[in-house]
Amino acid sequence: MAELTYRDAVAAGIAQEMERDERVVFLGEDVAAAGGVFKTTVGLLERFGPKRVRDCPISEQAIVGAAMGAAMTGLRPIAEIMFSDFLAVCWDMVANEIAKARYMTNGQVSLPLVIRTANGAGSRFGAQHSQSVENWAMAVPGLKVVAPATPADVKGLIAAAVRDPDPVIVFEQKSLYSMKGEVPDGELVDELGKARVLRQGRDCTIVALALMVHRALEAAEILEREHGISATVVDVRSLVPLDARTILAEVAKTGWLVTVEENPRLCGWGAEIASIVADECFWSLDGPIVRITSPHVPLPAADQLEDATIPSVARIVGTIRERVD
Amino acid sequence: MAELTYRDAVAAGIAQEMERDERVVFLGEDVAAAGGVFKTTVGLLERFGPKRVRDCPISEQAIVGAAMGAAMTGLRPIAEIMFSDFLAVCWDMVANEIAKARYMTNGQVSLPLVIRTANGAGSRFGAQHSQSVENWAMAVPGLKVVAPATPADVKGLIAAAVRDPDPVIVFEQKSLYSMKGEVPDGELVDELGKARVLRQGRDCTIVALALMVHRALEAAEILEREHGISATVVDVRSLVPLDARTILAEVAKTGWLVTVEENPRLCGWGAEIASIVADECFWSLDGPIVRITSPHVPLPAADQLEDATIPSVARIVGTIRERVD
Amino acid sequence: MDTTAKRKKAGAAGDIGEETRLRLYRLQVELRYCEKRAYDLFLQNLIKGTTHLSLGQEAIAAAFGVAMRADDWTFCTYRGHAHTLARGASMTGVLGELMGRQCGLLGGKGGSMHLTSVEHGAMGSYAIVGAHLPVAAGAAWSAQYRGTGQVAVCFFGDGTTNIGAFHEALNFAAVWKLPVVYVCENNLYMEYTPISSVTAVEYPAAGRAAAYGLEPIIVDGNDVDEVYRVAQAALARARAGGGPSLIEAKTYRQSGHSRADPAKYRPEGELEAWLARDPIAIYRKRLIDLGVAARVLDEIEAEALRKVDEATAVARASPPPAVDKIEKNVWANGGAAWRN
Amino acid sequence: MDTTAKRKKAGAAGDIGEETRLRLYRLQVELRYCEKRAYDLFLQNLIKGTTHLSLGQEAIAAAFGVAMRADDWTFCTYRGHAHTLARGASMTGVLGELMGRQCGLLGGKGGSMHLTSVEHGAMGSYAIVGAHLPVAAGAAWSAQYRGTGQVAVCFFGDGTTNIGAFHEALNFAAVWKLPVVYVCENNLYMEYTPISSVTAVEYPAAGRAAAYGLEPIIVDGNDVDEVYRVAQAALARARAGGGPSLIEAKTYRQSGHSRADPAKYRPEGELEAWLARDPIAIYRKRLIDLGVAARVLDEIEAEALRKVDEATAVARASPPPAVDKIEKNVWANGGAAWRN
Ligand SMILES: Cc1ncc(C[n+]2csc(CCOP(=O)(O)OP(=O)(O)O)c2C)c(N)n1
Ligand SMILES: Cc1ncc(C[n+]2csc(CCOP(=O)(O)OP(=O)(O)O)c2C)c(N)n1
Ligand SMILES: [Mg+2]
Ligand SMILES: [Mg+2]
Repeated sequence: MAELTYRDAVAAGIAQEMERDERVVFLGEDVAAAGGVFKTTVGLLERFGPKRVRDCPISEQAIVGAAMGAAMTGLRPIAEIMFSDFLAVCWDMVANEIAKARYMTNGQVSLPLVIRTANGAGSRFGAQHSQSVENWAMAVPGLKVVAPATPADVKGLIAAAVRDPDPVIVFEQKSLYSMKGEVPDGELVDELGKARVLRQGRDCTIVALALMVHRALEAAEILEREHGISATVVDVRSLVPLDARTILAEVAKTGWLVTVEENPRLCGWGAEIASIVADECFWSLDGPIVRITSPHVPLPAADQLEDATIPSVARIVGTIRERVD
Repeated sequence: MAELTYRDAVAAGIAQEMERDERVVFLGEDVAAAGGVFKTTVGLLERFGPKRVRDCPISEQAIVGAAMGAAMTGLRPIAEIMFSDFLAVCWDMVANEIAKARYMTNGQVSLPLVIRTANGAGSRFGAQHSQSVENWAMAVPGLKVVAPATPADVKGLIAAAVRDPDPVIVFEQKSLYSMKGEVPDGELVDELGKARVLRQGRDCTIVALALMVHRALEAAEILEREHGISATVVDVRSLVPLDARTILAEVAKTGWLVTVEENPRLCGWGAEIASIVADECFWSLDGPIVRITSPHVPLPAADQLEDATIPSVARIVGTIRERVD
Repeated sequence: MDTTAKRKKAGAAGDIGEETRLRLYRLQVELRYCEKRAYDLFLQNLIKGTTHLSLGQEAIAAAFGVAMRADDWTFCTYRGHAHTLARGASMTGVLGELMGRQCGLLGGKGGSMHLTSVEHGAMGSYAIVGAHLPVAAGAAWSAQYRGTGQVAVCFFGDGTTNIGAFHEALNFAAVWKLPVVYVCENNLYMEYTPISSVTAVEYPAAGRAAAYGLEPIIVDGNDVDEVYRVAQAALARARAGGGPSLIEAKTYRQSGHSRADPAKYRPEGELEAWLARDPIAIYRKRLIDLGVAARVLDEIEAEALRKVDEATAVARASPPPAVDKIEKNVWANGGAAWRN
Repeated sequence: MDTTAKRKKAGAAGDIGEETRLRLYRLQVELRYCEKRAYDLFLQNLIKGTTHLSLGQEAIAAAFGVAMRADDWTFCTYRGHAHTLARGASMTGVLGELMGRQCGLLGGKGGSMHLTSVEHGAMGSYAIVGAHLPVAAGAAWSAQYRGTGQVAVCFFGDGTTNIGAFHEALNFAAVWKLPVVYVCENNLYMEYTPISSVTAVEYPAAGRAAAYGLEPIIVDGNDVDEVYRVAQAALARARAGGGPSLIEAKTYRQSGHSRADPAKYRPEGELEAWLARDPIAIYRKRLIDLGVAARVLDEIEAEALRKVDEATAVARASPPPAVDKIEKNVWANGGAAWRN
């Protein structure tokens, strides 16, 4: 076991797969010579050379489109979209082309490609560089979507994404890049579609993603210690495929569901999970489903405002105390 | 009262507003000389002239971006995006610029603009020309979103959208363009944010949008006549602002919620409404919340496949018979 | 036979041999007949969706179809029946797809705007304007990376030159010196709007070539020999590592934009003038001038018609796709499950 | 005083009068000092977000700021402090926004990348590359439609010329003959990547002008007089109905891309060579050569520093925005309600 930052674990995951498979190529803006604006790809150029690690013009449609064309003709590209907000400038390539090609061609076309992108708030960058848009991707049939919360998960899920025969978007949470954690030595390959139960409680089930997983865990400790409320915490990890079974089982045990989402409220992944639980787990529910999200506003830039916008530990604790009996 | 097609009601709504206010201008592809590919804008060029009704190159980013720039400097543009699927090629302009400008500038910038677009299935056009993507827009803070189901509604809601000081996306349902309906004579201006209860029942509340409203109504008739199940039908009409109060009140009366969505399942507007109901109306629910949606797949082209993909009257009837007691 | 001398002349009249010329003729005729059949089937309500015909533009698809190597790749648009067939995709598969039948190239899933036949290098028809230009660049990158000598050829219309993806793809391909040939079929119109009314330069593609460090190349798109020569040169250049080309082929869409369009916006006389320059009529005359016997060409036409008739019959007899196909092939595992 | 003769010479040395020249000097100095202050505040951890400084590029913002009419509009990027100040926006408002204070131009909502002051015609700073080019075209359309004679000026970087929105906006503006001036500040780099390594032409903007039927215009972006002349011509042309211009101003970013960037990727000697061509140093020398007394310039500098100091003090004293502002100003009614 080595201790790595989330940032270094990203590079380690990419390197592991490039080492293993010559078809894996990597492209993006400022990723090669500069090692990425978040320093998540430092060393890849030196290690794998300029044929496999390529700097691109500011042309997100070309980057993602080229990844698509390369994937359908035998390569396994990893494309970086610097900030997840910029998925909007290539959304047609992602949502209309990549997501649909296999289906429309009745399976003739395979797209084993990965789009990695830095998601979420916390850097005081304002509304166009801080969004959590994993639900944009989740809403489009044909895309697989993961959002790892730890260094080990980001390495393992990147590797799983590269090996997957379908297009996968990996949402790396910006606010976690400098987080440290244990990462097993040697080859690490995770599995898409598996949630993880991080903590078992009796009174409610908190379902969270990425940064919110850590806040949920902290909140659960406080709830237990200070308020005698015992909470299960589930890290969703993979939105598509979704490990609905694990979530339903954990909610059934506690009778309460609380989702914690960094994204603005409307049509977030929490809504989808809430609707699944309200259908399939209805008779086990002891009370209303509670969603804790950012308010439905663009994200403000100033530190105090940004901090007060996305769900804090205090807000999670407060909401659960108030809403869950 | 005159009987108009939905298609003609669109033109009537635009014309009413252009007549009233010189600042209203209209732009899009093939909209002027040709009257639009769906013939929704026939006659506007002749009536208002080439200065106000403008054909554009195939440049959706420029079209929507120009609408934004014009709106912030005193005009009230209406931009047409031919098929709602093409919102993907200008998604940055819509989701990152237009939606956020007022907020980011702390209210300095006003964007009184309308984007009209043809949404949904039924034309056998395949996966890139048939999507229902109103939930893409609903997920973005700063956009108002309506989806009218009748000729009168489309005229009145377009007028309301033009007069609204905020950006509004009007999702016109392609499959309804040739539908006829009564439209009141004279000026017609509807209100954003109002759902409409079309039918009162005792056993369950069906919440639907656009084409699905008509199918829900038909299903409700059959359920009543043939199966003794009495359903309320609510036409959501406006996703943002959302008339949550009406929906909650109607669900509280029947104790069951069924949403009917043409969109693929994940993160649809039905999920959001389900999550609101599962929170605020939980104690009035008599059973699980049921969502009837298209399966989470890109839309197939062949007629039999397309018809079997989006929710049919039979599927609504069958699902409600099976799920609602 | 006394035609031998004439035949030699046919071969010698240019760099294109007679055998190739007859292939070019046959292919054009097949494309034409198949498009006409699609139109008839639509009138008979056997095609339910839309169709975008290439009537009048066949020379371009045909010339590239003949010039390309079997393992090269084609990327085309919703107006892609001809380009797909020109690579050898089955006519039954094409007509079947248009009719939404099980035998369709895409099993009815894609429809007329998404024809694809990967086994023939027809890597998809793309219905959102401009999207396939970056994708073609990506395929070319893959060929370059693997050193296979394959070339990606990407067809699109004049209207497509005004969308952002065009610009990004051209710059990207030029900077990476990718083996891709971009072919703009300038048929004077986007859907119903004349391209000249929405474009800042006279030649929508060639007028932009310099912006990507490329030579402007303009070719008469109704002269299949000319297109063939230009295609050969561009393909050779790409294969030799010389990077991308951008070709503007001037042509005309003899029908409306799509099945719903009567094309009333065309100025009087325009259609007639272009019909007089119909690529197939021109070529038939040229071949005869070069000494090819009329009955040889008649026979080719008859064979093409038979082929279309046969394909129509097979496609019509094919059942509609089973509805259980709806939840198939979203993922590589054949299914559509998004949860457990 | 014996400087009168020299002064006349200063005015006569070109088409630019001394008063204007002193305005150009003053503005550049103010922009420079304010940017330097932003850097200092960042080092003191008083600026929490990011900053993208225009150090070395001030001549361009200053020249346009002086050349524009008060009711013209500016559209700029995340690297927009200078462009916003050059229109007259308050320095307190700018520094306050960078520090996330209540007195900020955007009340802390937008941050350094979105500076806007509508009352000064500074219509926004846009942080997604390319997005504001179509928006500027739209403002120009509004001016054209209403016949106001206003012009939209849109600043962006060399890297921006490779994104789709650039292409769409330029074509659109050219076809509609819109009164918009597009100004590409070619500072040689996108973030960290040299523009030459990702662009198919030598001049990222000027090399594309012909693709939109426009004249290529290249100007020394470090010579404020030159930029001022080019700006005047382009503004006059736009106002007279002559349509858009695309100007490429060659310049250099003396600092890193953003606060986090030490700019180690620059080849040795490059920075030094450009520092020797610093626009403010050059201009000071020129003004002195033209007979302006050094103490006049010293005084301008001292005043600029006082202004920056005062603005800093006021901004530092301003409280952080109240958290109840989070749910304000999503909508025109001042609120954020998405439901009843
Ligand atoms: C992004 C986008 N915008 C608009 C359309 C609608 N549309 C389909 S074809 C077409 C015209 C395309 O013109 P051109 O590129 O000249 O090709 P042609 O149809 O003439 O072959 C338009 C506007 C689309 N499919 N995609
Ligand atoms: C669509 C998009 N892609 C990438 C970025 C990240 N990014 C911010 S600034 C920048 C470089 C821009 O270069 P240039 O246009 O030359 O402007 P400069 O920063 O040099 O002023 C990049 C890639 C972005 N903001 N938007
Ligand atoms: Mg065309
Ligand atoms: Mg630059």
